[in-house]
Amino acid sequence: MKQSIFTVKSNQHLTDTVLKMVLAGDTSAITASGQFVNIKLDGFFLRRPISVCDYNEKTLTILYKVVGKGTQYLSTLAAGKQLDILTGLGNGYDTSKSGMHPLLIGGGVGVPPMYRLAKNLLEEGKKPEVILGFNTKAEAFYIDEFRALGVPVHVATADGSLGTKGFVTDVVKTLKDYTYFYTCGPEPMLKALSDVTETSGQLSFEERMGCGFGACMGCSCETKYGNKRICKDGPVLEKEEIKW
Amino acid sequence: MKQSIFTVKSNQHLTDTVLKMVLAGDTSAITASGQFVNIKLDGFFLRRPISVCDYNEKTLTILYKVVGKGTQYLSTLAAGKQLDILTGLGNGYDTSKSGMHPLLIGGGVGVPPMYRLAKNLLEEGKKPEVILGFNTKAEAFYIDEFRALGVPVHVATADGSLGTKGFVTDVVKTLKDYTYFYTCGPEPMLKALSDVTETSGQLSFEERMGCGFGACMGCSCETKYGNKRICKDGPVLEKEEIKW
Amino acid sequence: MVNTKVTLSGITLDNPVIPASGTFGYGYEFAELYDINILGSFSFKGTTREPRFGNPTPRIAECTAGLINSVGLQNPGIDKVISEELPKMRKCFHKPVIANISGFSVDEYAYCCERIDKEDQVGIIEVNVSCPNVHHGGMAFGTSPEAAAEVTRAVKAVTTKPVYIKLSPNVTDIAAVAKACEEAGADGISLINTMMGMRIDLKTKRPVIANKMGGFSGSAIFPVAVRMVYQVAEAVNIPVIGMGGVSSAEDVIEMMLAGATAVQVGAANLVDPFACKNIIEDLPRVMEQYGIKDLNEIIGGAHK
Amino acid sequence: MVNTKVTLSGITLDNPVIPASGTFGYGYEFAELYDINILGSFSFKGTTREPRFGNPTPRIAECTAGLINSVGLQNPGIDKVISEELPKMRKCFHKPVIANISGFSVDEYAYCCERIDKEDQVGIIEVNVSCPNVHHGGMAFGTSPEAAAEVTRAVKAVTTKPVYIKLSPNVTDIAAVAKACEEAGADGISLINTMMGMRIDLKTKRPVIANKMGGFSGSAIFPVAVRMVYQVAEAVNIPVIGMGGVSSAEDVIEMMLAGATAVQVGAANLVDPFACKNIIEDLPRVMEQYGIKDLNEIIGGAHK
Ligand SMILES: Cc1cc2nc3c(=O)[nH]c(=O)nc-3n(C[C@H](O)[C@H](O)[C@H](O)COP(=O)(O)OP(=O)(O)OC[C@H]3O[C@@H](n4cnc5c(N)ncnc54)[C@H](O)[C@@H]3O)c2cc1C
Ligand SMILES: Cc1cc2nc3c(=O)[nH]c(=O)nc-3n(C[C@H](O)[C@H](O)[C@H](O)COP(=O)(O)OP(=O)(O)OC[C@H]3O[C@@H](n4cnc5c(N)ncnc54)[C@H](O)[C@@H]3O)c2cc1C
Ligand SMILES: Cc1cc2nc3c(=O)[nH]c(=O)nc-3n(C[C@H](O)[C@H](O)[C@H](O)COP(=O)(O)O)c2cc1C
Ligand SMILES: Cc1cc2nc3c(=O)[nH]c(=O)nc-3n(C[C@H](O)[C@H](O)[C@H](O)COP(=O)(O)O)c2cc1C
Ligand code: FES
Ligand code: FES
Repeated sequence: MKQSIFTVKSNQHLTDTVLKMVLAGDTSAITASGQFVNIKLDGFFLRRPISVCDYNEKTLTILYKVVGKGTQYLSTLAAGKQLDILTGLGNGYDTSKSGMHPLLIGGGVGVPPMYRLAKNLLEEGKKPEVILGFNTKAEAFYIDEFRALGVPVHVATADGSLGTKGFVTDVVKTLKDYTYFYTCGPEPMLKALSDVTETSGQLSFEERMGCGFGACMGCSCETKYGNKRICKDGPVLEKEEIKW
Repeated sequence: MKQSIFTVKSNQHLTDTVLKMVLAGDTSAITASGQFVNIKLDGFFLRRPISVCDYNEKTLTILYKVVGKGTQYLSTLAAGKQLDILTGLGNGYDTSKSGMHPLLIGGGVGVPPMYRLAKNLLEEGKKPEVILGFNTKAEAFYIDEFRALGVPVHVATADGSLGTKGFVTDVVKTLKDYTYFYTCGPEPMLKALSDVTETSGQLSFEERMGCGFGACMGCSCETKYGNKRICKDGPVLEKEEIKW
Repeated sequence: MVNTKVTLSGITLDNPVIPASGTFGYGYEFAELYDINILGSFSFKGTTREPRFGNPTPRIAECTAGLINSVGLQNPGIDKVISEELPKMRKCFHKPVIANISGFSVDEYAYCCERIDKEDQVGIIEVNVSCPNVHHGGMAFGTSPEAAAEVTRAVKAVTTKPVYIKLSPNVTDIAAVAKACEEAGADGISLINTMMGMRIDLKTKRPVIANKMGGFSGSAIFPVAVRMVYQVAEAVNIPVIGMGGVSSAEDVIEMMLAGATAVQVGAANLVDPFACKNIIEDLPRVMEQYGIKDLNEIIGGAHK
Repeated sequence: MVNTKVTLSGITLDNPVIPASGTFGYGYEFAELYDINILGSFSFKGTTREPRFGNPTPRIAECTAGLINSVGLQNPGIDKVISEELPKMRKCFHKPVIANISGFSVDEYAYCCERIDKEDQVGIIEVNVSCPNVHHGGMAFGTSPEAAAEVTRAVKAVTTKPVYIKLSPNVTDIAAVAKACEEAGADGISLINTMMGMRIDLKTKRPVIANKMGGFSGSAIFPVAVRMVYQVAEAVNIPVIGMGGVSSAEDVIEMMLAGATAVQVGAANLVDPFACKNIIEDLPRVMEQYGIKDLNEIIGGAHK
């Protein structure tokens, strides 16, 4: 974990409610895809946890949805604004377990961490396949960016306005030869995936957080291997350890 | 009273701790010298009351001393910053009672309201004489601005580093033919002036304020003519009504 | 169109937004800024039998997200309130007002309430039991269920108008105090009054407030107020007026979900004289945002 | 050079800054960021007889200038704390720690305190009496002077180390509870624990916290904490550890002027992991700014 000041480089709408923000700063504490950062916002007591979508030595990319006052405020920030951010939080995805052909399944604001994960797996010479789920075509984002990585991308929308009509699980059921799965998204989706998948996998969870770095026990969950803090021992849990 | 948004035009140090801020905005609610404005500052619950030093149709000038966190923050603001300000607060000085040759006595951060008052009296064809008191030469400000009005200006400093060594009362004692006096400054100075002056006069008081516009009774004082709110029935009181 | 009308003991308010006693004077300063008849009602400055200057100054201390006040019930006394202020208030506010009454003995409460009861303009009598009981060691009436009930009974015996007891939050068991008031005949409960707080000036190393301590209020206390409104709404069957840190239409809705039928706005008026106006204007939009057609449907909604 | 050393029951701290229980875990996360031996001491997470998962999630709700938590004393239980955590803590923190002990019965408090009393590393035992008394209707021990005194006596009977009773602010008369603890043999008083608070989610119209209510803390509660520290310091002759909303060196000094010998920092650690470090580094400069040469000179300074 590192606390440092980042500078907003750009902050643009991808959809009506989802924005992409690129920040410049010290990313050295980020060690894995699936980790998150915790952002201090003027006038708000708690920080806001947001997944790392991508990063390099000097910049960090996040994608976030406006759901309340904090993300609303975030959406108003212009280039040049400085933000106090804790980076390198959480365990992140373990790519060593992926096998050659892992499935990456992102639902809604669970899509962002899949992006860096896909890049990492490609770098390791693996052949990830991506499934992105949204409610409607209008709410879909980052599909082209995933395609640009050269990976197969399936899209499911609940209303059928784009790709398969239905849920990501409907797509998963049509796929056969995957070796592992990684996912992030709303809890009902995670549960459904855990049921429908035929391999092991890693699932990323959300919880209301006090600190985001393991100090307060605000975000605990019970697993088969004992209590875990979503912020520190997660957000990524293994399918096998989860108590639904 | 009016609530409106002002834009900082300039914000410059006059001394180590006293700054002059010029703001652009709607000054139409300001009707008299000696009135004050109440400034909302980001991150602070209460507004900060500051005297009107000068104004025209479009701009407001204030002089303020950095004494705590709020004024410290104010001192960091750059041109372009917008501030929510309540204007036209308090009764202000009544120039109709001045006679031809009133004394204007300002001590420390009580100096600012004397400036507009002097201008008003001059416009009315009167011949005000000004006494400004400071602790030291290094803390003195706005002397040249008063001189530029063409009025006689006396300066007293506690350590004698500028003008008369001593207090404004020492200067007052040497003056004879004044017809009235107006003053603003620390309470011990007001009390001393009330004792030493030979005419009637008006004195401007400070008090910790909740609202600044008469709603909360946070700033009350007892006078010979009943309870008064410093913010609404003051800050200017007549010498005769004050209970010391 | 959404419905913002709510009813307190038979009195229908256009909306639940009511400036809290002591933060709106008699309304005059606000009436200069906007037509205060848009308000649901308003609770005027706490009135006592005798005129009071209140406590020595400084009476105000700033806090993070709030302030401490120790005004100490400055008011011209019940006679002048009736003879001078009520007629003046009538000119700028044409709806029933809430008369906030304080006292330092049971007799004083009863005396003032009996006097104010005869005034047409007064819709509700709000009895502030946060005052010290000078005959019994100075503990506030509101800190004991028995003392609060005693005041309630005395007031109910001499009044015909709805009586709302305004509770102090500085207690271990707010629900017990509320229940005692209900049993003693209260028509409703107002809460919370200010929390006892203190600030010390680092320069002088003395308390900022001349009286050392004072009443802390403002957005900082909102979570405590919501909790107490929730607890009291669960404990009693009479209407609750919720307050403490309310400064937005969202806060009004949260208070109502906790169980309030109407909501008062205090400290927010001091820093933004248009606070109540803004809240009233925002309310329909915020109701729509959260799918609320009628405010009456959400009263106590979080208890389900 | 200024003196920041203070002494609690014979234990001299390099400075009065102590992370508050539950907001610093066992120190490990912070030790990765800076050398936590700069701290005066630290109070580790509340420990109970049995391991506890605590309350269901969500356990956290944001508030203006604070948060509500309903962690519910998640901890591995006294056995594991002694066998696993204390040895690990010793590696990153070389000064005496404060053991924060909780219980749901008098026996449980006594059992845990007796166990922890044997540990060298522990300088002070801090007994959190804000927990519900499961044998007596679930009211917190700390809400009654008698119950708090009973816990104090039981703990004092089985310990040799200084015992500080940590009080709940959710009471009518905090000084009475503190006095009862002093008379029962407490060596010091810690206060305040969190204030009971609640938030409601406008979208779901349900309480944000799974357990409905929780403990409210952070800068918002500072004025209440200062007031209670002042009242308790006036009522007792044993040292007071002050806390509640402290987030700057200025706040530390204000707490000490109110009567605290040392000061704990809670919620501030969660939003700024360097909060305690920054406070400790700022302290000498702020002391000089206010003309303070030795912190011991200002303890209770506002009472004069
Ligand atoms: C590990 C992790 C990674 C996340 N990554 C992303 C991401 O990449 N993109 C994205 O859009 N969102 C992400 N979220 C969700 C994001 O944190 C919330 O949408 C955001 O905190 C809402 O803040 P707000 O002020 O707008 O909402 P409000 O509802 O006003 O917030 C009130 C409080 O609740 C908390 N809160 C509200 N919703 C959530 C939530 N879903 N999870 C955790 N806390 C919440 C807030 O942090 C705040 O403390 C992530 C959450 C977690 C835990
Ligand atoms: C009618 C009036 C006119 C004033 N005019 C001027 C002026 O022209 N120039 C100038 O430099 N100062 C003036 N002051 C004083 C100025 O209001 C304070 O210096 C300022 O509020 C300090 O704020 P702070 O946050 O820096 O100090 P803090 O001490 O951090 O403030 C804490 C709280 O105390 C209040 N406070 C502190 N000192 C005073 C004070 N002396 N009077 C009233 N409230 C105070 C603050 O407003 C705030 O609410 C005036 C005060 C009044 C009442
Ligand atoms: C300056 C001031 C004066 C007050 N005077 C009274 C009063 O006279 N009678 C009363 O019942 N409550 C009084 N109160 C309490 C408020 O009516 C309200 O209960 C409390 O401030 C909590 O609401 P808030 O957080 O919105 O301010 C006063 C509050 C303030 C800030
Ligand atoms: C997340 C969290 C967990 C806490 N856990 C404990 C605990 O286990 N034992 C205890 O005595 N106090 C606990 N507290 C209370 C704090 O130690 C402290 O008394 C309180 O938060 C007030 O200080 P603050 O405003 O600085 O947070 C906890 C507080 C928080 C925020
Ligand atoms: S949020 Fe504090 S431990 Fe996870
Ligand atoms: S400050 Fe509110 S009446 Fe003067």
